[in-house]
Amino acid sequence: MTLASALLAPVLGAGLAIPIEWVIGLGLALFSVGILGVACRRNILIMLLSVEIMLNAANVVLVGFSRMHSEISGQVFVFFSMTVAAAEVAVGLAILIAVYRLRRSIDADDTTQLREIDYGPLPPIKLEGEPSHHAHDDHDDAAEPVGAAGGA
Amino acid sequence: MIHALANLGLGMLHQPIAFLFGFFDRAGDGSATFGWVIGKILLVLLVTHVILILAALMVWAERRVSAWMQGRLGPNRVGPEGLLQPLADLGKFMFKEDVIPGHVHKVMYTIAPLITVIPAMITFAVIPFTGSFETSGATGDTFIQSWQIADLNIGVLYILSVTGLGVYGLTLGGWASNSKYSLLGGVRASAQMISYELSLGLAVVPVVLIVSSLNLGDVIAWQADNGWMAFHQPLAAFIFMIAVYAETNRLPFDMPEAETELVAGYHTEYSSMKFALFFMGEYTAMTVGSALLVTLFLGGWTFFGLEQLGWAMGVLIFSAKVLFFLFAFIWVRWTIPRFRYDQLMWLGWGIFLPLTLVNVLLTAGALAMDQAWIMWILPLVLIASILIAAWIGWKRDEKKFQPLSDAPGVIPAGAATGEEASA
Amino acid sequence: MSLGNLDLGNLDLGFLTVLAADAGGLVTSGFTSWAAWVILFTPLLVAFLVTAVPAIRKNNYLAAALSIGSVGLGLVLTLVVYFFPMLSEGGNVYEHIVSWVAIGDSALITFGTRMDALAVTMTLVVTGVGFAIFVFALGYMKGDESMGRFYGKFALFVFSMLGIVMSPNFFQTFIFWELVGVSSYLLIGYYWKKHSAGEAAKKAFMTNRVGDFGFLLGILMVWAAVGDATGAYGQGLYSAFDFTVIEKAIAGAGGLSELFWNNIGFAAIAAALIFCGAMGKSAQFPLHVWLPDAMEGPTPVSALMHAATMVAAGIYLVIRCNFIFAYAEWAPTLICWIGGITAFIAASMAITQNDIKKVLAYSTLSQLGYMTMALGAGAYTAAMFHLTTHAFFKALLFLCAGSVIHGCHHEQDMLKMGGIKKYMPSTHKTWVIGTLALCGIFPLAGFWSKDEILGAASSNTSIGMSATILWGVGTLVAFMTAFYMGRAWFMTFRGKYRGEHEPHESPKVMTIPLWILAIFSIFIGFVGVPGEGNLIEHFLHSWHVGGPAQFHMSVALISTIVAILGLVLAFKIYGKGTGKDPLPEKLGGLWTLWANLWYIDRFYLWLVRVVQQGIAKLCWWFERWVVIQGLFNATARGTRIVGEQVRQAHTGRLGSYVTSFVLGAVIVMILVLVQVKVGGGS
Amino acid sequence: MTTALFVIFGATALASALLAVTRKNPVASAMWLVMMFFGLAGGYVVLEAYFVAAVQVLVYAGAIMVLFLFVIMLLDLRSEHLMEEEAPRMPILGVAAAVLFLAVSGIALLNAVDDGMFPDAAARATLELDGSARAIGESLFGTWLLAFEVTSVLLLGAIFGAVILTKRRLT
Repeated sequence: MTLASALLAPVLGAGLAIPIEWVIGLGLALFSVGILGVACRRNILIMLLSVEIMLNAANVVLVGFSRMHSEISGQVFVFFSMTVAAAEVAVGLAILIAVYRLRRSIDADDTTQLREIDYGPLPPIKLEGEPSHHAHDDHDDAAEPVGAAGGA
Repeated sequence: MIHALANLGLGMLHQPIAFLFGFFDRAGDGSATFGWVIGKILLVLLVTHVILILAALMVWAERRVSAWMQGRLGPNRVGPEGLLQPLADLGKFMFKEDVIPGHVHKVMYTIAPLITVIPAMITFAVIPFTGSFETSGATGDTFIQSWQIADLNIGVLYILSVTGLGVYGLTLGGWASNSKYSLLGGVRASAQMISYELSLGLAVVPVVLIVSSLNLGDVIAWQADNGWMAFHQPLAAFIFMIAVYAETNRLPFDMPEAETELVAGYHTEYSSMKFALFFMGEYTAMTVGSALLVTLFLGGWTFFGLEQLGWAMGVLIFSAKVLFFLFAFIWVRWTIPRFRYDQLMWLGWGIFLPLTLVNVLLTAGALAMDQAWIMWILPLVLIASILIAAWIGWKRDEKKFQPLSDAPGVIPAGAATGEEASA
Repeated sequence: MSLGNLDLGNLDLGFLTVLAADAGGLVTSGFTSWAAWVILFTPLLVAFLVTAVPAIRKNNYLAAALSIGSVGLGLVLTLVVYFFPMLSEGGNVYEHIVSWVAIGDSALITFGTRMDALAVTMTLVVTGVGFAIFVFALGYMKGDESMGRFYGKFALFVFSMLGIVMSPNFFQTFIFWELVGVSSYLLIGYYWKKHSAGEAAKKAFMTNRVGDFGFLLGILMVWAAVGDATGAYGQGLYSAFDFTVIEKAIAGAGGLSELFWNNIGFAAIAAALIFCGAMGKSAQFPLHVWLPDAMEGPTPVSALMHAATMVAAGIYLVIRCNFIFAYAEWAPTLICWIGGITAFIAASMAITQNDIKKVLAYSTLSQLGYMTMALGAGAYTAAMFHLTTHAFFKALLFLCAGSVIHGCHHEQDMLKMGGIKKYMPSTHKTWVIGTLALCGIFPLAGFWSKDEILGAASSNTSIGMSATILWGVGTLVAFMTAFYMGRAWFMTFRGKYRGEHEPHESPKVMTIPLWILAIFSIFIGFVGVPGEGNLIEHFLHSWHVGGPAQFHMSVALISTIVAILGLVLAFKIYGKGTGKDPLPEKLGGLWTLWANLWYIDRFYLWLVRVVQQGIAKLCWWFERWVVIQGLFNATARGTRIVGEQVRQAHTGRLGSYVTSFVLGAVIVMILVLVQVKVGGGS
Repeated sequence: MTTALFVIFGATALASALLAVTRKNPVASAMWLVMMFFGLAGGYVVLEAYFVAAVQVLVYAGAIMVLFLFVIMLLDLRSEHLMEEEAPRMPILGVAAAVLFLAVSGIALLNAVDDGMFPDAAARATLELDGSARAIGESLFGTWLLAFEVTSVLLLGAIFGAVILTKRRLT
C-alpha cells in the first residue's frame, strides 16, 4: 500500500479517473511554453531550462499513453528520457561554461560566429575542366575540389 | 522475567494507544476513514514535534558534550543541567531584530531557511519507528497498524529524492545573500552535496538489491531475519555514514560554513529566526541521517529479539540507536579536523564512488550466484578491500606529503646547530 | 600405422565442427587427419614468427633454421603419417574438414585438409624439393643481410602451396591460389631495390590476376551448377565448393553437360575458365610472359617457384579437377593445343637465350607445355609423373645454375662463362645429370615421364588429326630441348673461362642438396616404369581416367634418337666453347623472331598502350566534360546561386532558428490535419 | 477529487513553467522550474506512476536543477549583463510560433477526442497499471535491455564530453 493510493483510495476508485486527453493537453501546453522559452529568450541558461520543460512535456504525454494502453513501456521511456535529459544538461552546461569563458557572456545572440558573413560580392567561380589557361591538362587536375575557387 | 517486566510496564502504555489507533482504523474494504486520517495527522504532529524538540535539545547537547570533551562546563545555568537553555535561546532568537540586508534577493533570502528544514522533516514520513501491530477496529475487523506515517513501497527512493532537495536551502541562501562569503558557501554546499549524494545513493543500492524491495519495512524485516545489514554490507554502511556527515555539512565536512575561511558561509547574512531555522535544518538533517543509518543498516527498531517484548520496546530501541548516532555526530565534530576542499572532492569522487560501484557490482554478482555462503564471504571481501584501499591511500599520501624532516631545507631534529649541519 | 576405416561421427571442437563423411576408406579423425594441419600451418607459424618477431627476423640463422625445420617437419610427417601407410594400405583418404562460413542453411563454406594419393605425392614434391632448396639457399643467401626476411617469405610461400595441395574445395583452393600469387610477388621482388625486380614482381602478379579472374568465374559457374543440381548450395555437411560433392554431382547428373542445365557450351566454358587459372599459374601461352621475368628473384626462389611448386599448381589443379575436364567437350582439345604451342614457342625462345637462368626458365615453360598437353590428352597420371620428375631435375638444374652464378660472382651471362668444368666439378657433374634427365636420355627420370606424355599425345584418338600433329610438335620440342640444354652445357662448362673473376666451387651446404637432387633425378623415373611395376600408376590409380598408359616403343625410340641428335648438334656448334654464337646468322629472321620472344611481350605492351590507354582517355574525357563539368560544376553553380539567396536567413541567432523550425513543424501539422480531415471525412 | 488534484497539479506545473521562462533572473527561473517538477511529480502520482514521480524528483529536482544552480553561481552572472536582459529581438514571431503550435496541436487533440480515439469514463475505469519499481524494472531490464545499455553508453559519452569541454587546457 503506497502513500498515494492510501490517501487517494477513497476517491480513486478503480481505474483512472482523469481523461487521457487532459494529460495530453497538459503536455502540449507545457511544450508550447518550452517553445516560447527557447524561441524568445536569449539567455542560453533559460533556453536549456526551456528544453527541460519540453522534455517534461513529452514525459507527461508518455505517462498518459502508458496509462491509456495499460503498458508499462511508456514509463520506461520516461526513464530513458530523463537519462537523456541528464546527459544533455551535463554537456549543455559544459558548453555553456566554455562559451562563457570565451565570450564572458551567455547571451545566445553574442555567439553568432557560424552565421554567413557578408564578404561583399563573391569572385566568379573558376571551374575546372573548362577551357582555361592551365598549362598542363593532366586529368589529375580535374580531381581538384570544385569549391576551392569559391572558398578563396 | 524481563519479558514479564516489560509487559507489565509497556502494557500499561499499550492499551490506551492501541485503543486510540484502533479508533482510527481504516474501513473494512481498506479505504481510509475519517478517523484513520485524523490518526495519521496526529502521528505527523507527534513526530514533527519530537523532532523539533530534539533539534533544540541537540543544540544543548552539542554545547554540553563539546564542553565536556574540552574539560569545560558548558551551559548549566538555565534549568537543571542547563536543560532549559534551548528555551532561552529560542526566546533570544525570536526577539532579536530580523535584519534583512538591503542588497539581498528578498524572496529567495526568505524562503531559503524554510527549504532547509522542510525536506529534512518530511523524510520522517517513511521511517518506521516500531513494528506493526494488530488492532481490532471499530468495525470488529483486524488491521495491521504500523507506527509509520506512510508505508511507501518506494520508501528508499523517496528518501533519496527528498534528501536531495536539502541542498536548495543552502545554495539559495548563499546566493540570495549577495555576499562573497555566502556565495562561496553556497557553491561549496551544492558541489559537495551533489558529490556525496552519489555515494549515498550507491551505498543504499546493495541494501535494496539484497532485500529486493524499496520498502523500509521490508528492509527492517530482512534484517530481523538475517542480521543487521551493517554486518552484510560493512563498506556500504561505512560510506553511507560518512556521506551522511557530508550531506549534513558537519565536521569534518563543514566546508560550506567553515568559520575560519568563510566567516559563517551561506548563513553569514542571516540573523534571528531565519538563522535559527538554518540551525534547525542542520540538526533535523542529523536526526534524519541517524534514523536512516539505523533503519537501513542497523536493524531499525529491532535489537536481537528484544523488540518482541512489545511495540513500545521497538520505539525505545530505535530512539536509543538514533541518539547514539546523534552523539556520534557531536563526538566526531569535536574530534576530527576539517578536510581541505580538494581532499573532500577526491574522497567523494576518487574513493567513495569507485568503492561503492565495486560494492554494488560485487553484491549483484554474489546475488546472481545465489549461494548462501557468498553472502557471508562478501563482508570479508569488502573489509579486505577497505583495508587495501586505505593502505593504497596511505601509501599515496605518504609519497605525496613526505615527512617534514625529509624535505629539503629542513634541519633534522638531531642537528642542533647550523655548524653541525654544515659540517 | 594401419588405421583402416574408422567409425566416423561429428567431432565437436567447440566453434568448429568436424564434418564426417560416408565414403569408404575415408579417415576423418585421429592423428592422421590432424597431422595435415600441422604440416600446413607450421610454415605459416614460422613465417609469422619470422616476420613479426624482430629478434627472430634479425637473427638470420635462427630464421633459416626455423623455416628449414618447418619444411623438414612437413616432409617427415608426410612420409611417415601418409605416404608409407598409403603405400601399404592403398586407397585411404585422410580428410579433416571443419565448417567455416555458414550462411543460413543455404550456403556452407568448409575449410580443411584432404590427403589422398595425389595430394600426398604433391606434398612430397613440395616439401622434399623445397627442403633441398631451403638448405641450398643457406649457402646461396650467405651474406645477405635480410636473409631472415627471405626465409619468412619462403615459409609463407610453402604454406600457400601446401594449402592448394591439401585443399578439399574450390573456395580454399582459390584463397591459397591468391596467397601463392602474393608470396610469389614478395619473393620475385625480393631484391626490391632493383627496379627490374619490382617490375617483374608486378608483372607476375598482374598476369596471374588475369588468369585468376577466369578461375574465379569458373569456380562460381561450377558452384552455381552443382548447387542447383544438388538442390542446396550447402549440401548437408558439405558445400557445393567441395571437390567430392562436385564429383558426385557430375556422376549423379550423368555427365558435366547434364549438370550444366544440359548446356554443352556452359560445361566447356566452365572448364576452360578453370583452366584459365592454371594457365596463369603454370604460365601457359598466352599468359606465359611473367615466368622468364620472374627470374629476377634469387635463384633458390626460381628453383622453388618455377620448378617444383608454383608452376606446378596449375597442373595440379587440372589433375585435381579431372572429373570436370574429362567431360568438358572441347576444353581438353583446347588445353592440348595450348600445351603444344607453349612447349614449342618456349623451346624456340630458350634456344636464343644467353642468360643461364633464362634458358632454364623457358625450358620450364616448355616442360609445362608438355604436361598441359598430357592433361589435354587425358593422361593425368603421366602429367603428374612428369611434374614429379621434372620437379627434381629442374630444381637440380636451377640450383646448379645458382651454384654457377654463385661461383662466378653473380654473373649470369653464359657468354662470359665457359670452362667452368674444372673449377666446379661437382656442379658440372650434377648439371650433366640434370641435362640428360631433362633431355629424356634412357634411363634417367625424364625419359620415362616424357615418353609417357608423348605416347599419350600420339594415342589420343579423341582429337583426330591433332594427335599426330601434337605428337610431332612434342618430338620436335624434344629435339629442341636437347639442343638448347646442350648449348647451355657446352657454353657454360666447356672451353676456356672468359670471365674476369676466378670461379670457385660452392660450399658443401650447396653441393650436397645438388647431389641429393641428382640422385633423385636419376632414379625417380623408375617409379613410373611401364608395366606391372609401375608404382606411380599404382599409387595414383584412383586419379587415372581412361586406362593405364601404354608404353610405345616407337615413340620412345624416336624421341630418344632426336634428343641425342639435338645434343650432338649442340656439341657440333658449341662444343669448342669459343664464346661466340654462330646461330643468329644461320637462322636469320627466325632467330630474330625467337630472340624477340615472338613479339608477344611487345604485343601486350601495344595492347596496353593503345587499347587500355584509349579506353582510359575516353573515360577521362567523359569524366572531365560530362561528370565534372556537367554534373559537379553545374551542381556547384546551382548550389551557390541558391545559397547566396538562402544565406540571408542565416542570422546565427538560435531563437530565430527555433522559431523557423517550429513554424515549419506547425505547417507540416496543418497539412497532416487537413489531409486527415479530408481523407477521414470521405 | 482525483481530477481536481490533477487539475491543481497540472495548473501548478503550467503556471510554474510559464513563470520559469518569463523570469529575468535565472535563479528565479530555476526555482520555478523546480516547482514545475514538483507539480508534474504530483501529476504522476495521480496517474499512479509512483516510480516515475519519485525519479522525477530525484533526478530533475535533486540533481539536474542543482547542477543548473551550481553553474549559475559558478559563473556569478549577476555582475554581467544578465540581470538586465534587453528586450528580445524577435519575441513576436517566437510567441506566435508557440501560440500557433499550441493552437494547431490543440485542434488536433480536439479532433482526436471527437473521433473517439481516447477512452471514455467507462473505459478508463478498466485501466489498471502497476507502476511500481518492480514492474518498471522488469520492463527496463527485460524488454528494453538493449536501450538501457545504449543509454549507459550515452551517459558515458556525456561524461567524457562534459569533462573535455570544461577542461581549461586540452593538452
